[in-house]
Amino acid sequence: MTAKPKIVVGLGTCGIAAGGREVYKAIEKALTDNSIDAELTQTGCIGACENEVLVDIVKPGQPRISYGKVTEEKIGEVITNHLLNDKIDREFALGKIGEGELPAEYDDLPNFFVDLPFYEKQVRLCLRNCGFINPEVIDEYVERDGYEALKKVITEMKPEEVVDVVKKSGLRGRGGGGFSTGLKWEFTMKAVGDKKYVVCNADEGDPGAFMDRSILEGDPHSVMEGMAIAGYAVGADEGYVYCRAEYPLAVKRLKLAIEQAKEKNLLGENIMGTDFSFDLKVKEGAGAFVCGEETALLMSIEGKRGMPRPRPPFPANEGLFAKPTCLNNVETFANVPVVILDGPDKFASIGTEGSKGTKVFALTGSINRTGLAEVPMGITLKEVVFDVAGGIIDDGKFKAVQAGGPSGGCIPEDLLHLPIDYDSLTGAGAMMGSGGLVVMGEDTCMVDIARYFLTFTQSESCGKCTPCREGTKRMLEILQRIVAGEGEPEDIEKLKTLGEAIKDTALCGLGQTAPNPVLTTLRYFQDEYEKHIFDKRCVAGICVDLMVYLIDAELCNGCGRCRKACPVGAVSGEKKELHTIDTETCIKCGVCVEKCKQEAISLQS
Amino acid sequence: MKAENDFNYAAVDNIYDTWKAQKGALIPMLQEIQHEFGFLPRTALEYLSKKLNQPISQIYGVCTFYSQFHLKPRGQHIIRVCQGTACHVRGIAKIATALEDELQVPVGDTTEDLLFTYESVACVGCCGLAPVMMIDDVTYGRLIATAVPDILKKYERGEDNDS
Amino acid sequence: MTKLNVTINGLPVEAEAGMTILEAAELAGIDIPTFCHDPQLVGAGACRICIVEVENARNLPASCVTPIWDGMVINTESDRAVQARKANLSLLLANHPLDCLTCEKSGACSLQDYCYKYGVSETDYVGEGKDYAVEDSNPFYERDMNKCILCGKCARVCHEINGAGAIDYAFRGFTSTISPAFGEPVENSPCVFCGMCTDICPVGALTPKLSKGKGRVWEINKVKTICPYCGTGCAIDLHVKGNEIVGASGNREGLANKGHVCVKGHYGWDFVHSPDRLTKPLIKKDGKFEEASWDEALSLVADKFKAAGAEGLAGLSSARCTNEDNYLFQKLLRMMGSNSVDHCARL
Amino acid sequence: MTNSIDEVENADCLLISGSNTTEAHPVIGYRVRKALKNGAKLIVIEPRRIELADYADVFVQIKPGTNEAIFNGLLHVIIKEDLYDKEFVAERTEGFEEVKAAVEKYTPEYVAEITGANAEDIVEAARIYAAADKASVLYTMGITQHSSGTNNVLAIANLVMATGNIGRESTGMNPLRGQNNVQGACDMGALPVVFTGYQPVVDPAANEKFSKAWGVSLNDKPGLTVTEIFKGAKDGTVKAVYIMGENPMISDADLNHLEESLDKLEFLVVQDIFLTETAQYADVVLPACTFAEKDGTFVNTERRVQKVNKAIGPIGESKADWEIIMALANKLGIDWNYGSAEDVFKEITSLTPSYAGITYQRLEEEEGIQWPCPTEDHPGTKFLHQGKFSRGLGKFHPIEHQPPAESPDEDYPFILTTGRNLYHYHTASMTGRSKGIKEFSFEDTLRINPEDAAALGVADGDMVKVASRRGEIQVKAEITDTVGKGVVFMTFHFSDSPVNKLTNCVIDPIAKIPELKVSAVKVEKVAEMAAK
Repeated sequence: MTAKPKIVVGLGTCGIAAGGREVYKAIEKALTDNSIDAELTQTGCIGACENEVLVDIVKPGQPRISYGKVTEEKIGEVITNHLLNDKIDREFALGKIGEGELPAEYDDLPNFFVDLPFYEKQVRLCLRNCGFINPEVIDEYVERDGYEALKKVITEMKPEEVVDVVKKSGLRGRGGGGFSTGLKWEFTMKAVGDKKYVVCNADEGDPGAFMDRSILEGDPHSVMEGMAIAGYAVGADEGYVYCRAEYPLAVKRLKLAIEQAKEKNLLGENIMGTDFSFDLKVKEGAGAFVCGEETALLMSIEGKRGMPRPRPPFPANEGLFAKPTCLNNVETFANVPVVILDGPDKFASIGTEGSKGTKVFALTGSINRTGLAEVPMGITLKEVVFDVAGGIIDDGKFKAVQAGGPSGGCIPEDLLHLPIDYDSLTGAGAMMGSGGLVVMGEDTCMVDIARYFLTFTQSESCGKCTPCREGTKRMLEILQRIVAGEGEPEDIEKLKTLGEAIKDTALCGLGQTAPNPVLTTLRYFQDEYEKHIFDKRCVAGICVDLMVYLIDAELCNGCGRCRKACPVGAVSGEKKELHTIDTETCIKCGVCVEKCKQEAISLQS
Repeated sequence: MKAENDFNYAAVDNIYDTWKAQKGALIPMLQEIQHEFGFLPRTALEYLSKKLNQPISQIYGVCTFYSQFHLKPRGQHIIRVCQGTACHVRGIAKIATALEDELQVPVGDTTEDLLFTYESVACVGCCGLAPVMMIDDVTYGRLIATAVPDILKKYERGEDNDS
Repeated sequence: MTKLNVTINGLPVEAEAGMTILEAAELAGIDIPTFCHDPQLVGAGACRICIVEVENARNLPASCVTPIWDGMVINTESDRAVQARKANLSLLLANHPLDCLTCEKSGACSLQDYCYKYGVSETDYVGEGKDYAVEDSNPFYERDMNKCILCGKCARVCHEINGAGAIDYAFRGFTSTISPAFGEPVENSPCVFCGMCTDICPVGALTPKLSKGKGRVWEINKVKTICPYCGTGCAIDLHVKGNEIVGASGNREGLANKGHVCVKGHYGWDFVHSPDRLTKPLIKKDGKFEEASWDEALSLVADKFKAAGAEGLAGLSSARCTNEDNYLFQKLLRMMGSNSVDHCARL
Repeated sequence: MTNSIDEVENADCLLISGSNTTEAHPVIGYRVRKALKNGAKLIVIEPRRIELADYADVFVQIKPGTNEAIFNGLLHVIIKEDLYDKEFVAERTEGFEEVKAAVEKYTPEYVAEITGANAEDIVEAARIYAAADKASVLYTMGITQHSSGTNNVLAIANLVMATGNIGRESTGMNPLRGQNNVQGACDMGALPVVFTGYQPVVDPAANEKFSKAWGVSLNDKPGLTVTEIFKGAKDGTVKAVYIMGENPMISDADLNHLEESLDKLEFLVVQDIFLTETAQYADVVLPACTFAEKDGTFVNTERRVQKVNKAIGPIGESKADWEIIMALANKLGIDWNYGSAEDVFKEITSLTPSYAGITYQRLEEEEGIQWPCPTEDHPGTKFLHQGKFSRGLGKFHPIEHQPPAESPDEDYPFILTTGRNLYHYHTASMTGRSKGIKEFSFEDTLRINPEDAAALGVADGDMVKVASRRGEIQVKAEITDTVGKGVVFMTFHFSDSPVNKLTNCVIDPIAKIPELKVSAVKVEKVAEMAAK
């Protein structure tokens, strides 16, 4: 059979949002219209979000060419040029991947993973298949050594040996606290129970984190294989993936993947003819961030309110339905086949003393290159922010990076030299968390950011324990007062006292870390709080209540548009003469600014 | 009593039967009930409580815990009335009264025909157009109370797509 | 039982493996405040008032749900623990009506007691508070959810002990409350009014109506006795002020019931003070009862009994009366020559 | 009870029959639900779909008055399927073969025909019960208040012994006593045939012991039972009756018949806390103290003797019952001199071997003691029949099903069965005077199946007339599928709808219990105006 050219469209949630489905249809049309015989398929997210929609074209014997930012209108032309005329459209081409011959004129095309600055420092273990395989076709996973690790484990290794390998690799949980995965497995293995479970935490709820979604959408089998290996190691025959309901595509692909794996006897009864059986179910969340906390997650699978329960007993001893349960997150499980196939030593050679392997980060905020990046542990924050993410947009000045989502903290410029590992981030008051990195420039108000994250955690508090239920509410009320210009001198002290008390006494991880965004901004940016409270000023120009609208006397031509537009009658002035805004009456809605053709009105702190 | 008899118990039976073998499957059952009815009808929950032998208080606790679940039907169109300062100053109260007169439901409720859910919102950010309300994604600004019935009629006639 | 050695507030304590810090402290006679803990209920670790400082622990664990380990060094009243405890008290106080002057629970309220102990006289954190209507539509107890501190014991006792499961947590986060389904009043729920929730409530959120305004805690003397209703034999405490019963509650020492009660034992004591009580002997004269002296009444009875003779005399003793009453009853009849003694055991 | 209340929650199978546990014994009901949470299997055999039926693994809904048949049926299946405990039967019992022969004909199909239950349910229930390691039967008046009450109990005993489900922790046969001190009243010899501790009056040794202790020569012939007493009153052989703390005018069967008896009596003295329906008939009424005003002891259903403590002084001139009896004794020329309830108790323990080791001090310290407690160093007895029955070998009794005295017919087409509700107690003389309870539960209803109601044209809340061959009453109808077709239910708490005007006073020949649980009645709707 002569190989056909292959066209791969990135259809993760991000690709779809960027118009991937339309692009896909346009390609179908172009192929039909031009009678081109090519295989059209889809893949998950490769991580380069800013370049969506991504389309890769593989012509037999040639390297894979990746096109970015393609549009519905232009893609037809790109395809026909490439496939019929061997012409690569340089406007869209990002780079080449893999071996093969190209016409000499394209020798200068960058090598995607090597030359593109976004990928240069990345090491792709978890994301090894994302963006390459069609997640809806199991064979594509199998072709890339899929289920080889499981095969090795169940045919050649004893459960204890599997646990030892994972322990030796130094793999730590990628979801939050960073507990040793091998130890967790060992505890579950040793726990006594007539029934055991493996549970995958796919309740990725942090605003700004989407790596788990990308893995589930782009490479569901890697997670399932990791879970089955865990099942064999700990003695479980049943597993659950708890996926948030807001990830419908991930749920769909997981369910499909489970079905396909069962058909191939890679899951289910007597896997690959061995004595090992492992069944997998998907449970959809119902909209509660706290269910990302492991005990709350278990409660939710049990059909209860997702209210965390005290630990100990830890899930390894008493987890789902009070049975020993091995619970890890998506990224952790996705690492497992790599650890098994490459061996623990190779895995452990990546990273630092205490943090092995890689970590996937979701890069967002005021940076040039947003997206998913998998970097080796130990790389510095500075490298991630400036080398991988390309620094602040519009050559702006870096102010802070928020690491670890609502549970994490803001890290200032003078700590950018910190290596990315569990302990350094925790030491700085932030945490690895799920791996969200929000980069902020000078125009970000740190008080406002703290308020933003606390608004989130406060609204997601389950209400069980006093400090989280009552405390986050009071902290939020104080922050709301401060950004509204009603802050009082003792507020800073109150925030610190409350923050420490919540951190010290809350029942679960969500509560204990909820004050982090406030405590870290207080630690590194207390002066901004003080300016809000004492000077009633927001230097970043974000907190509207602390600003006034002023009309520039030089620019105002007295046209009266602002006066007419003002909904509260705060603007006065005779026609053709300078207008003024009564700041007492003004509600700062900003309509006047929109209306002013002279650009004479602006917000001043 | 009649309404009770008309209730589609069979739908709940089916959902229950699909999931009963799986331990702790309350949440998927609720998800499917909501999918079936568009919300979680009290009758369905009480019926399910009996089938599961699980206290209704517990089921209610679960329903009110997860933001995905709605205990009241949601309208086909969501009306949001702006409560911002500008709208307040410009007389949103009259608009609200006009809406309540037309819809015959208080804020937070849904009309009996399930066409509208009537909510209020802190500020939609169109102060220059105050007073403002939104229906689904469409913003109606510089509203006068007398215009309200006509706007709603458009939706009642199903002519909202062209707005 | 494996013995573990721990140190609590500098004191060496030998405790059993599997015990919580709270239990070990109890052994040592060290009091740790709690709201949500109850030895009969599954541990919740919700109120976080029982937090203590443990050497080398990252945060302050809740003593009620944290098991001890050998060599554990615990300080229940360290500065850090006390500060955190005060912060949590202050937070609860910020969302709790301060109507202690008229509150039924005053004097027996744990929130009041701990605020007193830790000198928390007012809250540092003013803000939005609860705003629920007080529910008093049932005749047995009042529910004022504004006073609720969400320890959850009422819901747990309802599910775990009673089994009715009439109430549970509803909503989430700051808007959480304890409620019957659909926010209905309790009489429209499976509530069977055992009132164990009112016994277990640490604050004034759940208060028995019959006792309302009848006496302050410190004026009340609790007398342990046995419930006069069915054959379970529940130990109950009668709450006595002067010569009046003003309330009742389950007594946990009772081995038959361990403090559990039902609606009759809990709220059925006030017949004692019914105006219908017989207070004087009555003799029927011309078909109408007239009050008489004991001497007169008993003389008449004695005469009639003698006249009836052993064969003509019979007695119905009582399954409600004490052993002592029953014993003397049958003894009297038998001494009069009649074995015709029975009671309604069969009914 | 052969076992303790505490043991209920550790049983792995509970068979509940003739007991609406969650309403009549709520606190024991909590333990049942705890047992279910702990994973116990539940079999409910009841004419009504009681609350616990919803939690049952098998709910066998039977016609009232068919209990022996169902238990024979269970035993039939157990023997047929070879599920019985051969070792236990061989070592600890006698008479098995006769019972085996007797239950031969009680096939599931035959039993289904008699009881109206499903044959499959009978088989399922039998298997569950037989498979359990620790099975406990809980029952109350639904088993005993029948003309065949004794046989019902024996049929259960056959089942229990055949499966070896007795004499161990959480394993046994547990009648739940209905009144606070019904156990104590029996223990104290408030029965026509026994002195305290079940020492027969006809036993010469016992008679001599008590004669000596009390200083008189005692009658050694059995006395009359309550039903016989009223019969005697009616025919004039009983002349004076002393009633202490009982209200038979509400609780007894066939009240019209009873009224006649009381009217005929020469002299009636009633000693009570209220002027009860019965006290209305008295010649002399003596005011007694309530439980709150006196010291003494109660014995609960698990044979636990517990201390009752005086909380308040007597109301008015009322006196503790024992004080009244003592005063009367002294009027009769018997010189009694008890200084306290404790003095009386000391005399009781000195004459009652099963109480011999009990003292007030121990009761206070040990939270009650379960008899038998023969010596002061004996801890009391948690469960009975360990290793050995009181008579030695457990005796099987072949039992034949005997239909109730009254069966529904054309004139009286419904079976009326009675019971309690959660809120009231017995004749409601106490609960009916409790503010909260009275406000919450103030009237009775006739529970009737929707199909029956429809046939009668009765709507929920309609006033109906319920009549038996003995009398008639009016009550509101409550339409519910918790009762089967052809069965109606009422409680006996309410004096304005005194259901015992309808019940049948035919008694069980051995236990002399009236058949309160089965009477034939007719139901008709009362015309609107007449209802008011």
